[in-house]
Parts: sequence; structure tokens; C-alpha cells
Amino acid sequence: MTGEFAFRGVVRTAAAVLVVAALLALGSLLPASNPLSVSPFVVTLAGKYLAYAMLALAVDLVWGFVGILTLGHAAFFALGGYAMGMYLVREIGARGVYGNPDLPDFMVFLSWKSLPWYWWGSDHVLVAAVLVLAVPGALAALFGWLAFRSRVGGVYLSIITQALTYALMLAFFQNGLGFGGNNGLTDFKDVLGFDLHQPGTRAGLLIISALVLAGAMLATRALVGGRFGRLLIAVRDAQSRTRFLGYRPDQVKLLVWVASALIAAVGGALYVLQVGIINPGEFAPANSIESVIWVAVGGRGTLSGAVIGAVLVNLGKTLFTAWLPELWLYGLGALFIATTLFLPQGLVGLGRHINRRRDEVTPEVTRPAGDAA
Amino acid sequence: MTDPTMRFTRRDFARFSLAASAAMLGGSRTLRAAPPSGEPIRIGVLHSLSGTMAISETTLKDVILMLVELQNRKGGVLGRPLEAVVVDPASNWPLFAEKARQLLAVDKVSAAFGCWTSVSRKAVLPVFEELDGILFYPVQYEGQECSRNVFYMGAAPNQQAIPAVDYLLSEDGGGAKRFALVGTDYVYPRTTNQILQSYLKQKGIGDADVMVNYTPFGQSDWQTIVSQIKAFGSAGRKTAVVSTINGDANVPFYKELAAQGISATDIPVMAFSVGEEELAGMDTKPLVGQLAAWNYFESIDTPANQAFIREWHGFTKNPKRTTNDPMEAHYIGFNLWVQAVTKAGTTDHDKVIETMVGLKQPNLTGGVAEVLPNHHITKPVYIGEIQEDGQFNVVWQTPREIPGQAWSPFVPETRNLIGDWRAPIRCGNYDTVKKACLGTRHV
Amino acid sequence: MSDRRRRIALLALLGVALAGAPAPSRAQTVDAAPPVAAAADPYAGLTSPHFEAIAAAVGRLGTEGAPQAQAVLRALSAHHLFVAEDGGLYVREGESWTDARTGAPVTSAPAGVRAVRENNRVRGALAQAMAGQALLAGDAAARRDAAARLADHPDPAMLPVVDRALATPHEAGLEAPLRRARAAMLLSPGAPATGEQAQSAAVRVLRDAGGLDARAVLARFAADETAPAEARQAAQSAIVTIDRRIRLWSLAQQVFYGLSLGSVLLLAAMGLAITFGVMGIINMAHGELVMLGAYTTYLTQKTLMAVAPGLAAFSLPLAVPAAFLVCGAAGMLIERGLIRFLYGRPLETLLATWGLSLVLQQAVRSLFGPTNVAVATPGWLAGSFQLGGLTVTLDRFAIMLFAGAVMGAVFLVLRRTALGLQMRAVTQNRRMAALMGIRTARVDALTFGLGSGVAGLAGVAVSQIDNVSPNLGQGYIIDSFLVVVFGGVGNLWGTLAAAMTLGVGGKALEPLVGAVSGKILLLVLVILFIQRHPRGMFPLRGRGVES
Amino acid sequence: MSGEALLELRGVSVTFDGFRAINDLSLSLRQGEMRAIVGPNGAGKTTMMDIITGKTRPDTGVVRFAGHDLTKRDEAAIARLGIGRKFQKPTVFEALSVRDNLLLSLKGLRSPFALLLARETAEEAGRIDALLGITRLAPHARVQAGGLSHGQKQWLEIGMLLGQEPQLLLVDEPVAGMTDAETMATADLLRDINRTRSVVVVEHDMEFVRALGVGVTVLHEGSVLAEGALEAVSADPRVIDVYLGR
Repeated sequence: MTGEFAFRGVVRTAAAVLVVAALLALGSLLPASNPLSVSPFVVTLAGKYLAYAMLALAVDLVWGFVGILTLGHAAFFALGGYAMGMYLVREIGARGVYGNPDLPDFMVFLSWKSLPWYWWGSDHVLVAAVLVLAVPGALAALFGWLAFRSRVGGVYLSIITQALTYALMLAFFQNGLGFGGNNGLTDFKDVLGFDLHQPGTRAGLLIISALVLAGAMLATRALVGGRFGRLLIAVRDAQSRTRFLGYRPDQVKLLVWVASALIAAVGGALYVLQVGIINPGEFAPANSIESVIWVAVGGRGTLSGAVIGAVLVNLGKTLFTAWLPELWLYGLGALFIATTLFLPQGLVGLGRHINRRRDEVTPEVTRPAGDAA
Repeated sequence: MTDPTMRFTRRDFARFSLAASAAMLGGSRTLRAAPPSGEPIRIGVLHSLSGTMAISETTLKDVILMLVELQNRKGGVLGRPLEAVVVDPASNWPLFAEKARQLLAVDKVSAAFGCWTSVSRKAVLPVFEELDGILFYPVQYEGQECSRNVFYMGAAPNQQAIPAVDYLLSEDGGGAKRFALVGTDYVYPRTTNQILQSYLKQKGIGDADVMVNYTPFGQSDWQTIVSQIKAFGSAGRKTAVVSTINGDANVPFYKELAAQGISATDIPVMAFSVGEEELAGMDTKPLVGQLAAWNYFESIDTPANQAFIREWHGFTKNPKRTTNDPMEAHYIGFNLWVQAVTKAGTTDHDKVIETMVGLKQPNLTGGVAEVLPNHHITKPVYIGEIQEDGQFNVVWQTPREIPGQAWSPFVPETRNLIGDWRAPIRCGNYDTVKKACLGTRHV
Repeated sequence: MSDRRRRIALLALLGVALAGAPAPSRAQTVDAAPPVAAAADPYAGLTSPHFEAIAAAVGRLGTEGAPQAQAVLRALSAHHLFVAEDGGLYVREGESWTDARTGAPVTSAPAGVRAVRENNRVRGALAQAMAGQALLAGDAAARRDAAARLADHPDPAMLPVVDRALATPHEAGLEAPLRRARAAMLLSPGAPATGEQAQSAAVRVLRDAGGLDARAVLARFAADETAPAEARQAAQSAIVTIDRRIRLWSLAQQVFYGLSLGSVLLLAAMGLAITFGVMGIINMAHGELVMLGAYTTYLTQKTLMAVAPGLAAFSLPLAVPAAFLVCGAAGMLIERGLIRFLYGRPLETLLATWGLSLVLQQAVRSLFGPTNVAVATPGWLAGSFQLGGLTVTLDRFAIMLFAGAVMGAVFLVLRRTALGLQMRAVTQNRRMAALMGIRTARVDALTFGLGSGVAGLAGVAVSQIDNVSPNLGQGYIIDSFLVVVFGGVGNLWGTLAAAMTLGVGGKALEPLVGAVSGKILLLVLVILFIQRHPRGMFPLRGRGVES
Repeated sequence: MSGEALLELRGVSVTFDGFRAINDLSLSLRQGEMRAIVGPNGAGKTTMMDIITGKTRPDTGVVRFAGHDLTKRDEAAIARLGIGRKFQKPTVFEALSVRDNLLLSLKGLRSPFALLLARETAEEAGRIDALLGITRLAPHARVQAGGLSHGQKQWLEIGMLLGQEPQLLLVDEPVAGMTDAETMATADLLRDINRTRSVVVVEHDMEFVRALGVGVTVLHEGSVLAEGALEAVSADPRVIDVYLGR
């Protein structure tokens, strides 16, 4: 049956994520003398990868299963990040450089007198949590509703998603907007009273990220695994046919689109918690494109592939920017070219190719017609 | 799974930088003092080698590599060789934070030299404070910051912007009565312009005579804005432009100025981010007479500067390669650090930080840079006019070095703030009125 | 302690203030009795280390003249004027020295010479003085330029010169600028008292002349309390008149800006309209091809400078074919080496070409260094000309024409040539075309080559107005895609319309909401538009489109 | 003729930039009737289908189905009213197994939210097996539809149509590219279906139409040229004219 193998893969990958995360987290709590100890640097790094994996998962959900090539998903990621960032900034309170209990530093030194209204409540963790989901969700819903209702598809959709994130980037670059302009939000102190710089907190955040990611993977698996998943494939490959069967593909797409945006948003929130800075750069179209590439490298339409791709590509980036600062871009570029040329189905596809069984099919086997339009 | 790879990295850094320095030393293997020995002292180089900022930052990476090579030729530091650990944050701010963490936590560097944009500095600041590292920041910036773990080798606003405006107000500078403050929309221009506006008010320039305009990064179409400036200049009083436009957008800006026939004698443009390096990428003929304010110019004729330029050309094997202000800042910073380590007899971060304040290092223009208690330094200010050959002709300079102010007296919120990292204050943002250290960052 | 530092800072600022202490402006020095020393020797000022004195001396040479004045001024403007320790002034021609004061050649090189100091102030005075000289002695063209210069930079000290020029017989073309110059001078500070009539007359002259510079003079005059009230009134109303005129023209100006921005977008997008629009290849390396074009221009210019400096002015015309060929070849290479394996998989193409763009950027970075390279603007493209109240900048204007030409050429290729026919055949029905014996592979390569070549042409244009750096491409890729999609994929007219709409729209919004918000607004509008019209402004019709 | 019209088109016209694809077309179909639509290429057969199924909106005219105005509804709504359509080129979900194709077609759940939680019931399984039987695809139930032969795909699509349990089936050239045997079998199948449902068949193949033995409507240039029994129609000189271009 469709993607059965892939879905066994999902469980396995989720488990692997949990185990590795747990090991790293524990290792980071050991004294440095201990041979098994893990540098806190590695922990934050791992946390960052998992956050990216959430983004990749979100992209795979819409691209791999509904055939929407999104070039703007980082927008939802970043919005979730900003929502979390606002909360963390408020947490700093009077400990900022200017000791101003009400205003974040960047507002003080650009002589803001009071908080803009949209910052209201950002100091309550619950409000923040709601914002993390609500803002990107609402944007996705609005955008998706407009786009799918008027049947915007193919590259047109891709390009306007890109335009969307590009517009958001320009907007957030403006200092007038009240989100710290180019500098963004940073210099966070603690979350819920836990000092963000404590190894304990970091380990905890890593575990949480792993749990959330694993949860998201299983949730998406349930989403695409069941009867709804069949419909998704149907919509992806022969949209108009589903209409004549009485389905409304635009509703289906919208549902998945919003769900995907929410996953990305949560990823963004986790990202900010662990990386400690969010700024308009996160909206850069390049980031969205890269997230698509993670999925492609891992294997489109397999969920597990998205996670694997995200982790591996970013790991590679970390290593190469350190090993070969002058040359790493060649490596990265070559990687993308090679994957598309020689691994059309990504690493997971490769793995599957190696131990392929008869009549075992994956969504990727036939080219989605949806792509070409 | 990441841990072992990290160890790889560490070993690999060693391999990389050995290879690198070997390559660099190249011919120079012949001349050497007492060869340094023992475990090398690592210093980090945190400059973007790719992405948008590579334009400016790659050079600074090379400068540090050169200084390291020179120092090793002189016998290293504390008899141990120096080793530069180069990473590429790729003009990506979160990556800056990650790389900073790597340099401190994994490579255990004794000091890091890096960052260009304010946002990159802001991104790494928490990391350096958390892991108690040392960062030497080589670029002029907006001020309003004073961290224990950062040494600000570039100009604070009072060491660049204010004197520059004073020149424009002076008769020699054209006695400007109207000012167009044009900048890219990010923190440095915003803050600088805010400071300049209140300064101009003090000088009796009304709001009506000040025009402020912000453009996005990489703005490439300046037609409208330049024509606005032109119109602004037609009010019958001498007009000048103060440009805080970010490096990349300058070329199209100046091209448009030239195209619309605005010459330096009509409306001079005073730039804070245009140096020799940027000019090297421009057709300078139409720019002659346009102004820039820096603490260093390649054209300043002192023995120290001559020697430095000679080294640089030798090191880059390119007799045309220019030098600029941030490079001098690195030169000063690096030597100050060497002094501090030598004086403290250790690379221990706390000891080095303690030792830094009060150290003096001759700069390349015949003056002396002294490390102030607020971790800024004293700098002379020069105003240069662009010449056909892409160099600056110094037309004005401050009578003596100006001490850097971390907090601007022209911003109401920071009027009473000072930074002083010596006992007993030990605070980067000390309120001289409340007699208290604001915030809790540095406790 | 900190207070001590504060005090130092204040001292420093004080020093700064002193350094720039107010000194009498040149106009005044001219009218006031000249400094004692200068009276004897008009050149004395030049030897001073102070810009003020130098400028004053230059001014006086321009107005009062002196035996060697012209030669000295020329030497100064060419940086050939030197001061010796003994205060002697010398002109250096190559290796030979002459005494500036007498013009007599000196045998031995003078000791301890330094160039006479220059800055904007001196250069300004110099330009004035030279203008004065030219007005009396230059040829027709020089005289007209000089008159215009004096009109735009009125300086009462020059009044006698202008009067002399007016008195001597001169061609008709010179009358107007001279009158304008004279009027402007009469209204400028330090002008001889001429009475209210003369001033009002001058005001009228300037009002009819119009333009920003005239406006500046009038504004200054109107603000001057010492001037007679009626004349100031007249000046005020004149300003209003001029402003109205300027506002009218500014509309046209905005349109011009919009169109010129539009043509840049058009050039950048046209290549994409072929590769993406016609072939359906999402080429993320398109921007990098534009960059290659720009670097080709740079290389062409550099080689010309090296081998035939005389031809340097023609570097651009030569760069056009060069860039087209280089990028076209690069394009075919990409198509053969990469894209042909990915037909029917547009998204993989996107990813692969994205990777490629990274590689290309880094390659250029390694080859040419990360910093900008300087591409000079040839003289014939520098500056601008006035069209009524419209300032037309030459480089922008040229780019408009260029864009039009390229557009036309592309149309010809697509509509009138066998290749174009085959291209359309292949893109519409590959199998059928193949069956009809069209070598589709070859056509693909050529089509992509054409698109890439056009991208290269865009690079040539962009090199004239923008950075030439490894990041150049990044700045154009998004806009290009937006233009093509907005216009309707596969429709060149659409691309044209979209580019111009975005250009003019952007420029119309910029003065209203600012550059940033303008761009954002435009993006949002485009998004909404595409959601109303999912296939852009000019959608392709017919059965084929659906699938 | 007895029985009120199930499907009725009255004075329907539609133009695609200038070209009149359907020109004042009127046609009505009784409950339980099977009708064959014939006509040369470009006669507007497919466009007519598009109008009925809501893919194309008519410029003028009335389209009613069992009392509902179809011109106001979109594809999905019309399909839910009970009109099933089979395309000329068989369109099935190639990445899904035959069984999943049928499962998706089954009448019932259509809202995405409902589907999220839905599991396959025994009753549904039964219906699927039945359809597999009818379409002779039982052996291939788990095969990916993309792997089926052309004829099998045609049948699968018909099976999906039945799964919708529509009152009216629109079948566009069902036997294009079929072997004679398959063609005849298809004819039987359609007659079968017609026992319970109304059917409109668009077909070139006169043999097939004859085999169906039903009333024929001849379309020409977007409007009805002739209507009636095959013999009568094929005797009609205008029809011969159109077909043989005499």
C-alpha cells in the first residue's frame, strides 16, 4: 500500500531522533572530564537542527503530499519565531541594558515611548503560545484561502509564496515596525524562570524539541497515512478528477496548508528558544528554498526523509563552514546538483531502492502532474 | 552522532590552519626569530567569507592572518605560536552566534576578532558574555553598547559622525545650513541620525532644514531620492548630505548623483561607510571631492602606515590591494591583545580583560590608541575628499585623539550613562545620576 | 574619573569647533579691502596652507585677472601647481618647471615643493574663475557652458566679467544665459545695490528661466530682510510660479523614473521569460547569468584599457556581443550538462539550478574577489540633459533604448526565424516536433542559450547603474520571476507590461509611502492580483494550458 | 414520451474568445434513459459535458438536473447531486492502488474533516469488492493504478463512476483504443448500468453505438443537428453531409 514502507520509516526515524537527543542531553550534563560528555555547543546545535527538521517536515507535507511547492514556508517559521521572541524579550524585563521594565532595549534606544498595541500580552506565556500558532496560522489560512479558492497553482503559487516571504522580510527590516529592525530580537535571558544559558535548560529544550518533532512526525503520518492521505495523493496527482468525484480540493489543500504552517511555526518557536536570536534574515527567500532542498535531499513525500535531509544538510553546513570556509559553498551547491541528478528520490528513496520489494510503491514513483502546471 | 564529528572538527581546524599558515608563510620561511614552540595559542576569526557581507569582511580575515603570521615571525606570544581559527558565518546572523559558540566552546580560542554589521555583533554578544570570551570589534558603529567581553576598536558616533558634521558646518566644509541625512534602514543609521539631529538642533539647524530618508538594504534605484535631495538643496541655503548608506547600495547612489549632475562643490556628500575598499569598486572620476570621515586613511603618510601597507601588499601578493579603517582597527586590536597577554603572562580571559584597560598602542597615523575604561579607544578623526586615484585627500583632522563614548549624550535615554569596567564601578551601563548599574547583564 | 573623560571629550569637541571657526566668506573678501599681503602679490594666497586664503586668491585671479592668471588656474586644476619652501610658485610640465608668477622656465627643480592644497571650496572657486576666463576668451561652446555655470552658481564678484561679456558682441545663444547669470548675481548676497527696479526685473528674468537653481537664488533673496520689500514679494510669487511648473514636470519625471526602472526589470526578466516562460525551466541561476554578463563587461573594459586605451570609450558596444556570447555559451553548457537530464521535473530543476547559482557565485568570488569591481561609465553615457523641466539621465535613457532593442530582437528571433519557429513547435508539442524531424535537443540548447544570452545583456546594462559583485544576481532573481509570472508565463508582451507596471507603480508609490513600504505594497498588490487572475496579466489560452 | 426530464439543456450557448463552441443547444434526457451523442470533431461534445459537469459556465441558457440549476454550482456540488463523469482519456489516481481508487470514489464522505478520522467500514469494503467484480479488476485490487493497461484503466474509471452511485453517468468515448472484445464487453456493461441509471455516451464508433441500441443525438457546430433512432439519423442527408462532407 501507498508509502507503507515510508511510514515504517517515520516511526523508526522518530525513535532515532528521540534516542539521539536523549543521549546528547544526558551527555551534556556529565562533567567535562567524562569521556562521554557532550559540549553544550553540540546540544544547541542539535536543537537547531531539530527546529529546522520541523520546517522541513512542514514543507514535505505540502510539497510531498499535496504537490504545492512552497518557496515561502520560512515565513511561517519566522513568524512563530518572532512570537516566541517577543515573549522572551519581555521576560528580560528590567534586566535590559537600560533597566527599563516596560520597553525592550531596542525600543528604548530608538526613543520609543510606549509599547505598540500588537505587543500587548506578549509577556504572558499563554498569550505568547497562542500567538505562536495564531499569527502564522491566520496568515496561512488567509493566503491559502485566497490562493486555492481562485485555483492558483504550480509555479504561480510558488512565486507568490516567495513574494509573500520577501514582502514580510522587507517589512520586518523596517525599524518603524517595532520588531527591532535588522537586529531583530536577541539577548534573551530566561524562559519560565529557567536560565536559557544553563546546560540543564538547554538539555531540557533539546528533549522538548525532540518530543515535539517526534509528535509532529507521527501526527503527519496519521494525517497522510489514512484515507485522508489517499485523498491528498489524489488531489496532488489529478486534482480535477477529485472535483468530479465530488471532493473540494481547495478545502483539502487549505487544511493541509494551515496544518503545515502551524508545524513550521512551532519549529520557529523552538528555534528561537535555542538559537537565541530571531531577525528578518529568517524571512529571506533563500531560507525557504533551502528548506525545500532539505526535503529533496532526504526524499520528498516520505516525512522521514524531510527530517533526515534537514539534519544532514545542516550538519554538513556546520562542518564545512568550519573545515573549508572558502570552499564550502561549492560543496553545498554540488550536493544539491548531485542529489537532483542522481538521487531523484533522495536518500530515503536510495535506501528504499537498495532493499526494494516487488509492487511496493511510494507517492514518488509516478511524477505528480501537479508539478508541471 | 554530532559529538565525534565535533572532535574531528577540532583536529581538522588545526590541520586547516596549519596548512593555511604554511601556505601563507611561503617564502618568508627564511626570516624568523626564535621559533615559537609549544601548544599554539588559538585566536578566532569570525568574518563572513560568503554572502552579502563577504564584500567587506573577507579583507579583515586576511588582515588577521597577516598579523598572526607577523607575530609568529616575531616569536609568537609568550613563546607560543599563534594559530588563527577561521570560520565562515556566511553573513547569516544566527550562524554568527553558532560559530561564536563553536570558537569559544570547541576551539577554546583566547580571543576572537570579527563581526562587521551591528546585528552580527548583537547576535554573538550573548554568547561571548555567557562563555566569557573576548571579542575585538573593528568597525565604526552606533554606540549605545558597552560589554565587558567586547573591545570596540571602531569609532563611536562621537569619533566619526559629530566631527564630520562639524566640518560640514565650517567654512572650509562649505558652511552647510541644510542637511539631508540619507541612510539604509538599520540600527547604525537610525541611531547615528538620531544623534546628529539633536546635535544639529544644538547648532541652531531647525527641523525644516533637516531631511531624513531611509532605504532598504541593497537599494539600487536612487533616482527619486537623489532628485528629492536636489530639490531639497534648492532652498537657497548651502546643503550637504550625510550618508550612512550601507556599503552595497553606495555604488548606485553615487552613480545616480553623478548622472543627475550633483557635484561635490554643489552638494557635498559626507559618507561614514565608504572607504578605500569600497572606492576600489567604483568609477571614482565623478566622485572627486565627495567626503568621508574615518579614523584612518591609506593616504596618510606616516612610517608606520607605509610599513603596514608594504606588509599588506606583500602578504596579499597584490600591490594594488587597498587598506582601510577597519583594517587599522584590527591592527590596533590585535597588538593591544598581544600586549595584554604578554603583560598578564597568560591568556586567561578575565586576566586579559582586566589588563586591557589603560594599555596604549601607537596607531598607524602617528597617534596613540589608549584603551578606555569603557572598552572603547581614543581615535583621531580625519575628513578626506575622494580623489581621481581612488584615494582620500585629508582636508581636515581633529587636533588630538578623541576618546570613544559608549553612550551618546545626545540621546536622552543615555545622557547619564557611562561604561567603566574598572573597580569599583565594574559596569557597562552605569547611571551617573542614579549612581547605579542598570540592568543585571554584567553582575 | 568618568567626568575627566567627559571633559576631554568636550575639549576635543571644542578644538573641533575652533578648527571650523567661522571665517569671512569669499564673496565678502572680494568686496572688502583685500588682505594687505595679497594686494601686492595676487598669487600670495595660493601659497597659504589655508583653503580659505587659497580660494580667495583663486577668486581674485578669476575676477581681476593677472598676467599669468589663466596659465596658473589651468595648472592648478590639473594639479600641476606647486609651492616651494621659499614661497615660490612653480608649474610642472612633465619634468620641466616654470615659475608660475612670471611664466619663465627655471633650470633646476625648486627645493621642498608641495602641491597647492585643494578642497571643494578651492575647486568651487576654481570652477568659477575658469568660467570667468572662458566667458571672455573661450570658444562659443565654452562661453555658453561658462555662462550657464555662472548662472547656476551666481557670484556678484563675477558681475563685471558678465557685463563685459554682454558689452562685447556675442552670438544670440549666449544672450539668455548671460542675462540669467546677471539677474542671479544681482539677487545674490554681496551684490552691488542696484535698487528695487533692477531687482524686480532680475526676479522676472529668473522666474521665466525657472529651474531649481533659479529657485534657489530667488529663495535666498526672498529670505533676505535687507532687500526691498516689493522685490522680495515679487521673488516670493516667482517662487510659487516656478514651483507650480516644477510640480507639473515632476509628474513626467516620475513616469520617466518608472519607465527606466521598468526597463531594468524588463531586461533582467526577459531572459527568464524565455527559459522559464517558453521552456518552463525554473532557472534559479538566472541572476548569476546576469552577473556573468556584468563581469564580462568589466573584463572587456579592462582588456580594452590595457590593449587599446583609445577605444576604451567603445567598451560597452563591444561588451554587448561579448556578454551575449559568453552567457549564451554558459547557458548551453548548463542546459547540456544539467538541465536536459531534468526535463519534466521542473522542481528538481529549481533545486539543481539553485545549487548551480551557489557554485557560480563562489566561483566568481574566488576568481575576482568578493569586493565590487569598478565598471567605468563612458563619457558619452555620463551626465544628463534637460527636456523642458525633465531631467533625462543619459545612462538610464540608454538602458531604456537598449531594453527596447533587445525586446525587438528577441521578438524577431521568436517570430521570424526558423529557430524561433522550431522553439515554439518544440515547446508546444515536443513529440510531434520530434516526429517532424526537428532536433529537439539542439533546439532546447539553443533556446536556453538565447535566454541566457539575453540575461547576459541585462548584465551589461546593470553594470552601468549597480554594483558589480558576486551578489549582483541575488538582487534581481526574485523581481525577475515576479515580472514573468505577473505578466503571464510564456507571453513576452505580458513580461513587458508587467515590468513597466511594476516600474512605474513602484516609482509612483515611492514618494508617497517611501521606498521600503512602496516595495512591500507593490508585492502585496501583485500577490492579490495573481489571486484574482491566477495566470497573470496576459494568460495563454487554449486547451494545452490546463495540463 | 413519458417521465419528466432528468437532465435538460435549453438554449445553451458558450463562446471561447470569439469561437462559438456551443450554439443555442437544447437537449433533454428522461429518467433512466441512455443517449448516445455523436458528431464530428469540434461539434462541441466535450464542451457540452464540461457545461453539464460545471467545468465550463455557459454564457446563456438553462441547465437543469432533477430540478436543480447546474449553472450556479461548481464541479463538486454537481458531482454530489449525482452526476458522474468519465473522461475521454482515462483519468485515475495512478499513484494509488485500484482499491484505493474505488474507495475514494464511494458515495458518502466528502468533507476533508470527516475523512481525517474515517476508517474503512465493512460495508464499504463490500461495495468495493462488488465494484471490483463488476469491473473484472479483482485480481489487480492492490496493484498501483498507474500500472494497469489502457482498457483496465477505462474500466477502473467506470468502476469509480459506479462507486459514486450517480443518477446520471456522462461517458466520453469509453471504447477509444479498445479491442473489439473489450468494446462489446463495455457495451454490455453500459447497458447493465443503464438498468439503474441514466447514461449519456459520447462516441465516434458507430458499431459501438449500434451495439448499445439507443437513441442518438447528432451534434454539429455546437447545436443539435438530428435526433432519433440510429437508423433514422444515419439516413438523414444533413447528417451524411456533415459526416462525409458531401
